[in-house]
Amino acid sequence: MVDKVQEQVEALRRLAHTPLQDCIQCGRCSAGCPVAFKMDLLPHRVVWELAQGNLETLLKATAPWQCVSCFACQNRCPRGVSPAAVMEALRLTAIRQQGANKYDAAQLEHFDPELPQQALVAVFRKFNK
Amino acid sequence: MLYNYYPGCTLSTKAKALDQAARACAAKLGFPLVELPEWQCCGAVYPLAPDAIAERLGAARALISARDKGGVLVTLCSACHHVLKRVNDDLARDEEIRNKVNAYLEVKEPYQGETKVLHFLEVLRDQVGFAKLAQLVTHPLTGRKIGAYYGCMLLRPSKVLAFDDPENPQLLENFLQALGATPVRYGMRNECCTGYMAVTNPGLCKQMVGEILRSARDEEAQALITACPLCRYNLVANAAPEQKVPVYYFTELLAQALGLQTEAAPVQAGGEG
Amino acid sequence: MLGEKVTVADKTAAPAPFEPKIVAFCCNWCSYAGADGAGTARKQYPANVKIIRVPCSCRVNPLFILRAFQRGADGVILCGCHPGDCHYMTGNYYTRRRLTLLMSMLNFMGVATERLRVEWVSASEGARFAEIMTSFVEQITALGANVKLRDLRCKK
Amino acid sequence: MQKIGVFVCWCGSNIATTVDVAQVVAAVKTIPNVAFAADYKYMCSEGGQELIHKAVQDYQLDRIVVCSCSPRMHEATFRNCAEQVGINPYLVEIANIREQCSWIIKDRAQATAKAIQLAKAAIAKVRFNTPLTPGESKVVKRALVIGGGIAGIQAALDIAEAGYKVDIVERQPAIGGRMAQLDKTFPTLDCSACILTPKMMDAANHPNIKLYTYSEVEAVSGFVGNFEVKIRQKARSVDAKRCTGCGICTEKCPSRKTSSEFELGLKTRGAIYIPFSQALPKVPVIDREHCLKFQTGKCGICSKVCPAECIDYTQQDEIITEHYGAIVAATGFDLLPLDKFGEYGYQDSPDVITSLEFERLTNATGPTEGHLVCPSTGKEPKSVIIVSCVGSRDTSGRGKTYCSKICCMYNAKQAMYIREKYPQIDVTVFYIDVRTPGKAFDEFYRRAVEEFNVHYIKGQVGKVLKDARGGLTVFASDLLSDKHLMLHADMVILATAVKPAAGARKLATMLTASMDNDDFFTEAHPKLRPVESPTAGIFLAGMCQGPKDIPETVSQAGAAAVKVVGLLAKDKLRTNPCVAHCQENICSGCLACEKVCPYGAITAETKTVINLAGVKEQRTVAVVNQTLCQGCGACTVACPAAAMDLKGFSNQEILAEVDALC
Amino acid sequence: MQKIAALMRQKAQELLSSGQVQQVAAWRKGQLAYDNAPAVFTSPEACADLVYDEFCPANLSKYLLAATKKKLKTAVFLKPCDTYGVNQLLKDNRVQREYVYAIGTPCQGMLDIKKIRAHGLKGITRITVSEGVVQVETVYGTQNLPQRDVLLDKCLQCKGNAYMIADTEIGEKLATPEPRGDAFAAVKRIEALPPEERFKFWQQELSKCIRCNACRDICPACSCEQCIFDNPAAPVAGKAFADPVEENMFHLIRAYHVAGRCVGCGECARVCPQGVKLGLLNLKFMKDINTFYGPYQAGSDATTPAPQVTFTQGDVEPSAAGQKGRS
Repeated sequence: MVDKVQEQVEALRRLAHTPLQDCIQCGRCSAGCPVAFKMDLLPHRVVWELAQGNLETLLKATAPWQCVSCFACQNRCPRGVSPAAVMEALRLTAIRQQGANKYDAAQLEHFDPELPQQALVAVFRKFNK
Repeated sequence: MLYNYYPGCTLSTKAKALDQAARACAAKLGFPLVELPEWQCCGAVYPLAPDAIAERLGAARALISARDKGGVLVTLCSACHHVLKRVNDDLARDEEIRNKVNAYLEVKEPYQGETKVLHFLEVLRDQVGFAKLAQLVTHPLTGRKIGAYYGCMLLRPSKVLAFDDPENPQLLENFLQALGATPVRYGMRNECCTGYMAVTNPGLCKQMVGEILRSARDEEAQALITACPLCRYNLVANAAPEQKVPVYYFTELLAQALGLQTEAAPVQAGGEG
Repeated sequence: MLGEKVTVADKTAAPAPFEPKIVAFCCNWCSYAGADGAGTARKQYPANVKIIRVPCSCRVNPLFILRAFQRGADGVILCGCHPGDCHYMTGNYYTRRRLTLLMSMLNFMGVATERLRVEWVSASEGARFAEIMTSFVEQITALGANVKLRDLRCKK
Repeated sequence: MQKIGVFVCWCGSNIATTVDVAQVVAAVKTIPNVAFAADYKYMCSEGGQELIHKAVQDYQLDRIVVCSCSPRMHEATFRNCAEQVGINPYLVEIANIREQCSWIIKDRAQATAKAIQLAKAAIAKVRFNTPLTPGESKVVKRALVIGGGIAGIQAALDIAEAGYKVDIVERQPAIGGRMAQLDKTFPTLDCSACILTPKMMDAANHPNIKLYTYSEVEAVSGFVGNFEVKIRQKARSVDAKRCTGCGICTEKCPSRKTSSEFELGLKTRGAIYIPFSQALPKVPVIDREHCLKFQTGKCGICSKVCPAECIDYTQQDEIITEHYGAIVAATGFDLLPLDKFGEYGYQDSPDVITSLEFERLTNATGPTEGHLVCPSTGKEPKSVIIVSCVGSRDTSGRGKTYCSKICCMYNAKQAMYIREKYPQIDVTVFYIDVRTPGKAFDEFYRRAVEEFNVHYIKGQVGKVLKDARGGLTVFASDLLSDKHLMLHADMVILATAVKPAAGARKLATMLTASMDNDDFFTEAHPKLRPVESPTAGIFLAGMCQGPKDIPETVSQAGAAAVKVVGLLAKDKLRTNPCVAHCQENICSGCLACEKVCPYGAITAETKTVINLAGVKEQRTVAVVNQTLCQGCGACTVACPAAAMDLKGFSNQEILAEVDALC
Repeated sequence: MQKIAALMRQKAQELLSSGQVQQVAAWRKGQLAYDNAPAVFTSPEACADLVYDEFCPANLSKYLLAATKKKLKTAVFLKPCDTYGVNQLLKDNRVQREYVYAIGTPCQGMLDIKKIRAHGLKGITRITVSEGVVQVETVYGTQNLPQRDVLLDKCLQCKGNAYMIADTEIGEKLATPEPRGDAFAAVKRIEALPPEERFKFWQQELSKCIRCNACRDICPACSCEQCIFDNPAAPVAGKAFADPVEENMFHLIRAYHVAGRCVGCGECARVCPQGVKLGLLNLKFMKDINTFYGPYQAGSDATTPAPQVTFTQGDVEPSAAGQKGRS
């Protein structure tokens, strides 16, 4: 069981592909994040929890679905860490499971016809497998 | 030099204004855009995970096609530009991704990131030059106080995009100045509009757009320009009624200043300020 | 040395992996101190690298380098202070010219110039020293044993 | 026949864990001429040195190889050890089996094999070593201090008090440096000027100290004991000898738009100006770039109003050449430019300031006469946010990788100062860590929290925006309560990273002193020789060596001064005997050597030499001045005939090493 | 040419009889029509044997070494290309100017007897040149050859008819042969080869060497009191050690050693009995020096410092040179 957790943590770290151990927990990522006020687990915490291997906390978090991949966190990080990449790893881990899509295409018809295509493509990339 | 052009999905449909003005201006400015004969959607978002190979192929095909046609690829949409530049960087730097992509596409001559991906604005700045552009302006936008909205994807991550200083960008302000307008600097110009949250979390989107417009209006911007169809959509569709300002694509104002189009039709009804 | 014999390989034994011989000429003021720094920081780099301390990179006669190659070195690396930072003000500028000409000539004679490297490494660049040595050993290992330079002789 | 003794050190476990020292001993014993070999736990210890002494006596050894740590560490130790037992110190070679072997290799077999090879190379070299005797060179009894901040002033005062002449070269028109810009100092909160000004006075009036202000070092040549330095004294356009410092000229100057360097742009000054009120020397200087007289030819008011008639528009830069036995670099620091940190709004709002600017805003002689007001409105702020680590501890390439060291303390100082003088102002400090090692330092910081109610929030600021009400919106994080914050502030103070002063790199090049990648001067040994540069005769004081506060700077300056005094107290220096020498009978006199010598140590002399045919003949040969030669060896390679060789690193010695390693 | 030879004899006799010089370095008639040899004349009478024609290729500048040692004021006849050698020797301090009386001697290109013989000519009795035609008289008859076909290789790279140093000049300057295109064409041809071929080429060339040392003895840049190859303490192992280094790397070291001092006289290649193309190594260094550090011609004066004893802060990096050389 423990091994299974460890394995998943390792897989997450591989997907995130960012130097977690370089983080000094300054909190600049969370400070500058445009959607941080909506997040249950702030970007600095997401990095911390993955570095610690706290899988349960990470998988429970809804923050990855608030993250918009604007890369403000990554760009302002003084240590070259990308919290955005950890968020992506968490999203992918979730949606790569069968039937775990986060966005129901049926909802689409309710949306503004003016919505640019790129928004729809992006949503399907970010929320669905 | 051959300016291969990658319009991307949105510019072919919802953001035709951005596209058409750009083509007309480019021709006038001496760098006619030649659309790649075949291209696919770039995927709109950059695939961050290193194992996401399939998601990189659309961009890779465009890059390889451009490599075979002189090696320059011009983009307009912030999202396309972001994805193409970053995938190109992956192919130049990450051996594993490069090998996988080349193997999958069965490229004759392995692609190693040789194509130079340029944003239309980079061409304006580095090849035409804003000083020259200013000389070519026939209908200057004198007296118009316009704020530039960069958003996120043009600027970040700055090490890969190398577009402008991500925290203190000046390219669009210099561009506006060249057109004769008065650029308005405001703090939120490089913050994200929340992009595709327009679909999944419009509430969040409205809140953020509110912040951006407040910041712009505080500095007395009478209109905004952007390079991204999604930014423009959000700034218009998700703006509170009392905050609305006209939002143009930068190419529309460029066309206007060059006398190619008498007036840019803002998505937003009503005159400026 | 005199009377050195060529040992005939024991054919029954498995062939030993190629272990290149690398000579590094290091300036006392920069790269030698950098190597000390690498050691102090416990930065690992291959044992193949053997350092000869010189007071300045400009003390290294190109003929030392040729001699090393002839004696069987598979790679030679010369490290000096960054141009402009020479402890003796100008030494590395002369080194740069001397080695440029040597490098070009070796290339002209069809000898792999990858076997000879010149790097500027400061005393504070311990980690970089280790990185450079590691990459040089990797490069030379990939090139294999140095046959050409040893055999660039009048008699074929 | 030579008898070589080989001594293999364990260095406790440092070497012995990875290198099989017994195997090294066994291997070297089989080498011809090795008459003795042994290992010992700590070769540098008294016991180890006794072992060497005894072996030398018992086995009549005449050469010594020590396999131990880097020669940069203990070569001198073992040379002394050899000398005590009658072996010329230059018949000692060190094989570096610690830094180059046991510390970089994990595999025991590999490490041992390499250690043996390094020992063999050292043995091969020592065979060719020759006894060398150091020469002597004279010591010029005068020191130069470069930089007139607190570090330079203190070093100069200490040297002068010991009875030696010392010159200070200061780039600015007055001495005082950064400390003169500060308002209060931690951890005592005493006034910076009150403690600095007396020292400035002492320096300016000391009979042994000469000030060259508005001056820069232009060129340095020579070496320890006798440096020749060219100093450019820039034209002040004012006759300093006659000027009384009345200041009438500075008041009447019609050009007033130049921003004051001393006031960090928070105030303007005239084209003729005295940088600050307590400036020493109190002599104005004309900034020719902004002076109407120089730019347009019209004006000349300062000349008309000067009661002492000392304005001189024709003054020229002057080059002074002086000799010094020792040089102290005390060039201080600048702040990291904030142009890459746009998110903090420094470029957009005048109310976002650096900590140094804050010092001027609270200083009684500053632009606001000490009233803390927002530069944009001139009104007192209601809330102030201090951001630590701006550009420090940043490995992303945007800032500096190091901790700037002083910020945590001055943040507390500034916060406390505000709360003490303006209790109605709310002060919040955002921090990553609060680092307060130092006497009474943590207590000081805690006072800020406990007595003065400064809010310390573990977290950082991500963005500062100007808002419509003329204030600032600050986006931040509170890591301990896991919250994203949006705060309002009237003033934001950025604790900006320090960096070595501009021009330090250029100076280091002139001094041939080494620098690290951040352009801080490197010390000869980080622990044991912290105030000396690896270049003999160059000493370091203050921020130019690394971030440090005033007490540390003053101690380092004092330490550097003692080192200088120790050097100047000697009449002669033992010179490095590892110098070039010319074998005159094969010198062809082409003088390629002379052309590459950076010290002018080689001259052509017409001499009678016995040529190779055994015939006496008169011809031109190169002759090396053994005192001037510093032993780089450039000449040895330039010499086509190998007539020029370097003692201690001779062709034969190096080739023996090459052969042993290949 | 005969007129010039007569003027030379006259000048030599004058100089010797007036005591202005103590010896004259020139050429003496050999046994055959084409084997003139360098000679030193010490009396006006002996000068009767002084000759000059198209078979006087030897650069006499190196004779000045001995003249300086002996402190004998020496007149030396120098063809335009030989004057570079004298300057180099002066720069290297190997020759004292006070012992030199340099006489500029016109030249229209020296002939290569091997090339003449290659036309199948035997029993040669007399060779004269006029208007670009070489008339070869043999016991079997007379044959005319175009001069350009039988010039020495080094004359095809002629540097022109200007004297870099001359105390006086003999007669009128002659038109020297037009240089054959790019001086570095041969170097460029080798550079263009793949590395393996370059290596093979040099292995073949250098295998011919018999280590007779003629190349170093003739060279005006090789003037050391003692050659490093003869010095056991030098960074190359001396002969005493019988080390392979010396033998294997001789040519590389020789060329490296004269780089920046080689005047490009081509004498080394001319005197090589094995026909090793060793001039190419010297030319390669000259080309590199020109490319990396700007145009430089050793021997054009006696003062400009050699490229190896100067530098600029922006010099090319060695790594770049390894690449550039490839082009």
